[in-house]
Amino acid sequence: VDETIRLGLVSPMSGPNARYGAFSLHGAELAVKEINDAGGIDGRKIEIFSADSQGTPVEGVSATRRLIDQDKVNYIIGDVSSSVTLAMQPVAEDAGVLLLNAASSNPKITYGAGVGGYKWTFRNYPTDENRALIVAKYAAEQRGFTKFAVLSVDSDYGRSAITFTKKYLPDFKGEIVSEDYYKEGEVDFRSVLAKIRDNGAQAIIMYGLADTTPIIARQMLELGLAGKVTLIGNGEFNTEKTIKSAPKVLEGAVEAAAWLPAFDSPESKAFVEKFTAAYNEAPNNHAYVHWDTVHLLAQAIKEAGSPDQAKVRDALSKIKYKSAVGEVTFDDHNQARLPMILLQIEDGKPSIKGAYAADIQYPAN
Amino acid sequence: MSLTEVSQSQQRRDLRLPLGVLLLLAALCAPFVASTYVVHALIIALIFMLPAHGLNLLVGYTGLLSLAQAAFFGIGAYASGLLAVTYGTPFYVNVAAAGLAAGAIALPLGIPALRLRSTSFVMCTLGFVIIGQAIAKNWISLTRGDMGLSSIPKPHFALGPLSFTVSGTTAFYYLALTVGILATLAVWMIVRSPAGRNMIAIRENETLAESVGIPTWRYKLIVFMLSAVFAGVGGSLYAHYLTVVSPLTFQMYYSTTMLIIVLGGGAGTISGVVFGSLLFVGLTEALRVTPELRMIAYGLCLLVLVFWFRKGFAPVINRLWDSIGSAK
Amino acid sequence: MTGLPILEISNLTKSYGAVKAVDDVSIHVERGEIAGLIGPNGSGKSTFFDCSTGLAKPDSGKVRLDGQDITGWTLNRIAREGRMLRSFQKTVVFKSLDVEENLIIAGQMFSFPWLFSTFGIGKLSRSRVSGLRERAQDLIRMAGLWDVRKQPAGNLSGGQQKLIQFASMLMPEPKLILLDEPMAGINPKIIERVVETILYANKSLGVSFLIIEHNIDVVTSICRRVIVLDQGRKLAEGLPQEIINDQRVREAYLGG
Amino acid sequence: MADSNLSIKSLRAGYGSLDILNGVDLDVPAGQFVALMGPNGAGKSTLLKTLYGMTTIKDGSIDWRGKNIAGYKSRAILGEGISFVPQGRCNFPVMTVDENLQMAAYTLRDDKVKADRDYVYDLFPILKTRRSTLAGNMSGGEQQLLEVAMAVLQRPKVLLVDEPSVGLSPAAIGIVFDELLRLHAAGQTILLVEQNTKKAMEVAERAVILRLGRVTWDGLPGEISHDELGELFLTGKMRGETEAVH
Amino acid sequence: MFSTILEQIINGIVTGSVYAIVAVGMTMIFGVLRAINFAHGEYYMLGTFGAWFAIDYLGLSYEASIVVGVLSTIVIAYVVGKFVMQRMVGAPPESGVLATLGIALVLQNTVILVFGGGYKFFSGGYIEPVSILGFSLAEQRVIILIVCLIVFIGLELMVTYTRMGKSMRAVSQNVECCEVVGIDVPQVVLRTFILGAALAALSGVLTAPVNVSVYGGMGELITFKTLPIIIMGGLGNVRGTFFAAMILGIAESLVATYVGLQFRDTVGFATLILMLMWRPHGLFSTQARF
Ligand SMILES: Nc1ncnc2c1ncn2[C@@H]1O[C@H](COP(=O)(O)OP(=O)(O)OP(=O)(O)O)[C@@H](O)[C@H]1O
Ligand SMILES: Nc1ncnc2c1ncn2[C@@H]1O[C@H](COP(=O)(O)OP(=O)(O)OP(=O)(O)O)[C@@H](O)[C@H]1O
Ligand SMILES: CC(C)C[C@H](N)C(=O)O
Ligand SMILES: [Mg+2]
Ligand SMILES: [Mg+2]
Repeated sequence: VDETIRLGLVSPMSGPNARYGAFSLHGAELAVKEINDAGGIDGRKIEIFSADSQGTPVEGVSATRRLIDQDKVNYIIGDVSSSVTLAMQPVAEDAGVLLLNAASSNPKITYGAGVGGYKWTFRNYPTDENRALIVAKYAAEQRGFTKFAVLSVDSDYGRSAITFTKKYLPDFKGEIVSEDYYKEGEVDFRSVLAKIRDNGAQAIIMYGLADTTPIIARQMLELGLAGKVTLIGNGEFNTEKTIKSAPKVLEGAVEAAAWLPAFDSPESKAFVEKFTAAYNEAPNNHAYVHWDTVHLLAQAIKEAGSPDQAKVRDALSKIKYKSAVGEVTFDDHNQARLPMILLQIEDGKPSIKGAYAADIQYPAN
Repeated sequence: MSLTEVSQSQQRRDLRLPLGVLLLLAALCAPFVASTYVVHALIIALIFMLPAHGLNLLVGYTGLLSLAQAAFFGIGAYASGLLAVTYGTPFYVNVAAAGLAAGAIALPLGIPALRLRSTSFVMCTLGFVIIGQAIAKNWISLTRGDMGLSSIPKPHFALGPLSFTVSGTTAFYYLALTVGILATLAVWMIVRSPAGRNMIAIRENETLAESVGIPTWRYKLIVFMLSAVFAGVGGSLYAHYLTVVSPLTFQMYYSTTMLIIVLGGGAGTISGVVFGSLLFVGLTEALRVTPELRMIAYGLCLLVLVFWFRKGFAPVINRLWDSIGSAK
Repeated sequence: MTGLPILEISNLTKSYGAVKAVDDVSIHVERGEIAGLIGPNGSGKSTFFDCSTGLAKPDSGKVRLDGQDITGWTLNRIAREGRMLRSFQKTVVFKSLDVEENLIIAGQMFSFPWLFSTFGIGKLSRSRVSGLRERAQDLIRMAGLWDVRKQPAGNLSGGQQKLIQFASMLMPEPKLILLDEPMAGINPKIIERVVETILYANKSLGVSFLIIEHNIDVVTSICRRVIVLDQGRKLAEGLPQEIINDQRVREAYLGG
Repeated sequence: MADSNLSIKSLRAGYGSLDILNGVDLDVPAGQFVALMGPNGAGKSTLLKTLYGMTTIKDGSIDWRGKNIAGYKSRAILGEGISFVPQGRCNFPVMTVDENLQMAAYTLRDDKVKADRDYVYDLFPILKTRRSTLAGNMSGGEQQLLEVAMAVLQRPKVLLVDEPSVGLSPAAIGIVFDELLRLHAAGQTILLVEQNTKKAMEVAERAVILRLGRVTWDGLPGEISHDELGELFLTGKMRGETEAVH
Repeated sequence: MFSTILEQIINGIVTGSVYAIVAVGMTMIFGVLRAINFAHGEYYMLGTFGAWFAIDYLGLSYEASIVVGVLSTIVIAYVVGKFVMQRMVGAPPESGVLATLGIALVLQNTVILVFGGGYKFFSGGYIEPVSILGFSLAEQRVIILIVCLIVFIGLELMVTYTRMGKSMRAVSQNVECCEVVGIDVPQVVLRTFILGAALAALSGVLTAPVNVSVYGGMGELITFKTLPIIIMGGLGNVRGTFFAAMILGIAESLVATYVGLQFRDTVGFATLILMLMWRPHGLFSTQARF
């Protein structure tokens, strides 16, 4: 009998989001290696099967099917992009394969999971709602901002984060003065930044892509926004590379992330070290969440006492998993109760201001 | 002379008919022999075959190179997605509505676009896809923007007391196969008729076609709409199969895939489109090695196609088919 | 025959920028007539055709076909509803289709006049198509293209393509055919056949012709009446013999 | 002068795998004016195109001044002093007449070019009046004149002309043929393909009749009457009809 | 208000200049081949990668990296031109679409395969802001503007007066006739292609300092930006391309400011469609008779 545990990973290995795919795979592979080196789960080794979603739903579904039908995987982790995950859900459901999401933040995914419908979907990642709330709260209460300009990526992630920002901002007397979304790969932000310069916004709410942040920061510098307008939101503000691109602009930036390399816990530090040793580059958030999710799955299998999917599912819903950022449990929508980490750039270094979890208000069906 | 011709063709038909039946049987048996994954790939191939058929009428027969197919595909997908999600209309209503919506929208788009020639027309059609995506993203009250439409129900048929839901992969395969065969037959009937010949005339030389009395403008418009109908139906099936629709359905990548199916299969041939959709969807699946190598291989395939199979694979298939027919 | 001319064009004018290609020209073709249109190069003959058949839009002027005002009609409508066909000076054929298909296409809009009837399959439409095919084959024999009839028309020699164009005009039974230099590049023996065919179509089928031609022998032998254009204006009109003896025509056109 | 001549031996050529010329033998002494005639589809244009390197040559040789130029690229052949006026439209439609004439002398870079152009304008005054019209907007006949003029400007040693009279008015045909005669008088070798046999026989020194890709008659124009010529076209009939038997 | 608009127009002109330099190569290649080069943006990407490589791996200065970027692109363009583009002469437009899409896939993914899919950080260039007419602008943008003007004046002169320019126009109109008058068509195609690719690369290298990030997929985007431009400019028309690029740059800038950044990418095609309704043959084209 085949004793290995077959784990599928769906991620964007090609296309504009390929970078996320690479980090995800590396993170997951590192975890698998750690587990296998430690003797596996009750003696069973994990084997990982990677499939490319190209960041598009149809390819994501194809990839999922192939993992299920050809590679006969028992578990799937994926995808990064919410649109793809949403499309994968029914496929996993039909096949009765456990789908663990590690990086998509669109709330809809767990609105429709657990008691919401899809019994086989779990998410080990905080939602946009949570993120939007704590950023808005911090910006208003700690920094005293009231006028905000939106400049986010034009995707379900960027757009839904703003949707929730709008939901909570009135609670903090905040006001949005302009709203713009950029396409992946956009490089020219001068027009919008000039508008923001003139409309009196104190902060730019940016739920964006890591690679765009330096461009925007540079152009803010060019337009003389450094020190006048602050970046808040999410978009790898905290990495050395980003800060180096325009230190003056990023000073004071506020970010909420599921994880960041500077997070101060022994597990986290150890992960950063191992990852850097293995791949010669510092991990990012996506590497971490995939690494973490594999470990979470391993613990669930261990607690279930067998790789049987139904048992593992039950184990997951009852699990108390100690992650690098705190204890993880799942609610009845199979959504992990996870903290978001809030940080601010001070003196060119990220400084952590706290970790906040928030209960999700599920829409009444 | 005419006598020998007749007997020859009869001899041929005798051999090709059983083979055709065999192929059909193979298609019918596929879910029982092939893995679910292969069946899934076949479903995607069958779905993409619909817009490709439409595109073939446009590119292969009428000579209008268009990249708009993804736009109509997207319109079809959204039309049936919205109907299904908001009004819960039955599947066949959605499919019909998707086709009609795509066809109807093609009319106002086609009227200005078809006044353009060659490259301008191509770019204009590409514009439809890009603008379509922008609308899908930004008209949030209708389309829910990037969040997309999810939980589109599986096709459900209800005829009086009988009701049936197409839920599994196998069932959906038969549904797609049926639609695919019907569409292929429809295209076959169109291109064999005098209308098909008129379309070819327009492709060959529009002014000359005009001068022998072919209302080229009306033909082009109708074929444009027809191709949109095919794409719309394809989009509808796609939505019901994947159960989600997002603005990414409006993608230049889909338009080029459809174009590659048609040109690579053999523009102006039906067998080419059928074969092309199997090959080029199959190929992308088969090439799933490492993503970059796969794309490089795909690109090289395109170059091979251009240099060695300028007419696509259809001539090769037809020669094969003929040799089967004339073999004793 | 009624006295009404089959084609009557009055005061047609067309200019391109500063060039007055056609300048206030009035011409008519009588029912059952073969008329010739000659003139030096650039005198506006082809432009005149273009404007009469809807390919170009005249600046002013009226075109009446069989008593009906067809000014502003499109090329295809004039062909289909007006039953007036034209050939082009620059040879055009459906390049990748064979000779037979070329001719069938030329004929079929008349057998299948309505857009949707053209989707018809079934017996009636099949018999119509085979009727067309027979007719096409007769014309192919006439033009001496029998052996190349299955070749793509684009691969034929210049003269052969010209012949396809000519044969296409006779596929349907139009009322009137405008030919733009049908004999150019055709070998003298075949010219005889083309002439015979024109005369036959004219006599037995009652088709009227207006022919632009530089082969003056042909013009004088088949045309009942010849019209001469020069620099966009009508220079002369009359019997062929009168025309070739006209001093102005000799100077402008025949050279000497 | 006798050393420089064009000599074609058992030439087999065509398009792709299709042979149109089935063994053409033709010797053209320097300075001769040859009229090439034959039914439509006989292969006349194919022969000229082959001489100009635009078809696939299967067999045989084309000797030009002791060199076998079979298989040369068109440009190399032009460099050898052979020019070609193809059948059908061959100009640059969106360039003016003047620019077209400039392009014609593309390979020549001396100061005679300008003088030649003035000469051509004098020869065909209609081109002069149209010098800044786009070539593609001119009438068929005007374009034909332009193309002949373009060939004249190339100052070739051998001129291959394919049906220059097509679309020309009788007066213009007169001018074109007079120009060919003048070039001939100046020592140029001319290979003229014509369907206007009457005119061609008047000007040429020698008549060659091609049928089914072979030379079937070769002699002095005076040796054959028009009726005989027509008969020759027909007895051979057209390419199609002889083969239609089987 | 007025000064904001003026500032946006200046922004638009800078963006337009970047587009213009890329688009003009594309339009010239279209001129000689009658094929839309869907791979054109890839040469922009290659140039940028070449320069980035020169700076990050070879430790060269930005100026030297411009040379490296452009030269390495020329080498690649030579190979592509020799083996693919020359064979496209006289091919139907569909072949052009397929072949150039194929090349785009090959080039883009080879680069990703070699350098990875992630974004690279371009560190060279003159990014200090200067103040012009009271508006703050990176020096690099001023350089782009000046280079754009030089390129266009040069090309305009070349196309109208030089043999190369005339033969390019000739090839675009009638290939057979080029043979007849002795123009070396394959050579003209190759040279035009290399020139176009080199210009794209130059644009890429000049823009890299302000766009900061360098990644394999960047070419595709620029291809899509330039497609509407070359149509609006009247395919094959150098001067038209310049004006079309400026119009688009300014329109994008204004839309991004007053309508929303998310509509920016739609501007090109929307403007194109509107313009085509009004002038089906482009803004600056000449049309010959049937
Ligand atoms: N491009 C081509 N491809 C294939 N076959 C061709 C091509 N061009 C011509 N042919 C064939 O070659 C034969 C001879 O053509 P060619 O043009 O040489 O005739 P021609 O003698 O010049 O006739 P014409 O007097 O009508 O111009 C034609 O019958 C045609 O079938
Ligand atoms: N689109 C156009 N733009 C500019 N001038 C044009 C255009 N079309 C035609 N012309 C001019 O109009 C005049 C008449 O041309 P047309 O073709 O009618 O002459 P034609 O009598 O048919 O001559 P040919 O006997 O040479 O065919 C010519 O001088 C031509 O240059
Ligand atoms: C690329 C990431 C920023 C994606 C984001 N987490 C999402 O849900 O789509
Ligand atoms: Mg004319
Ligand atoms: Mg010929």
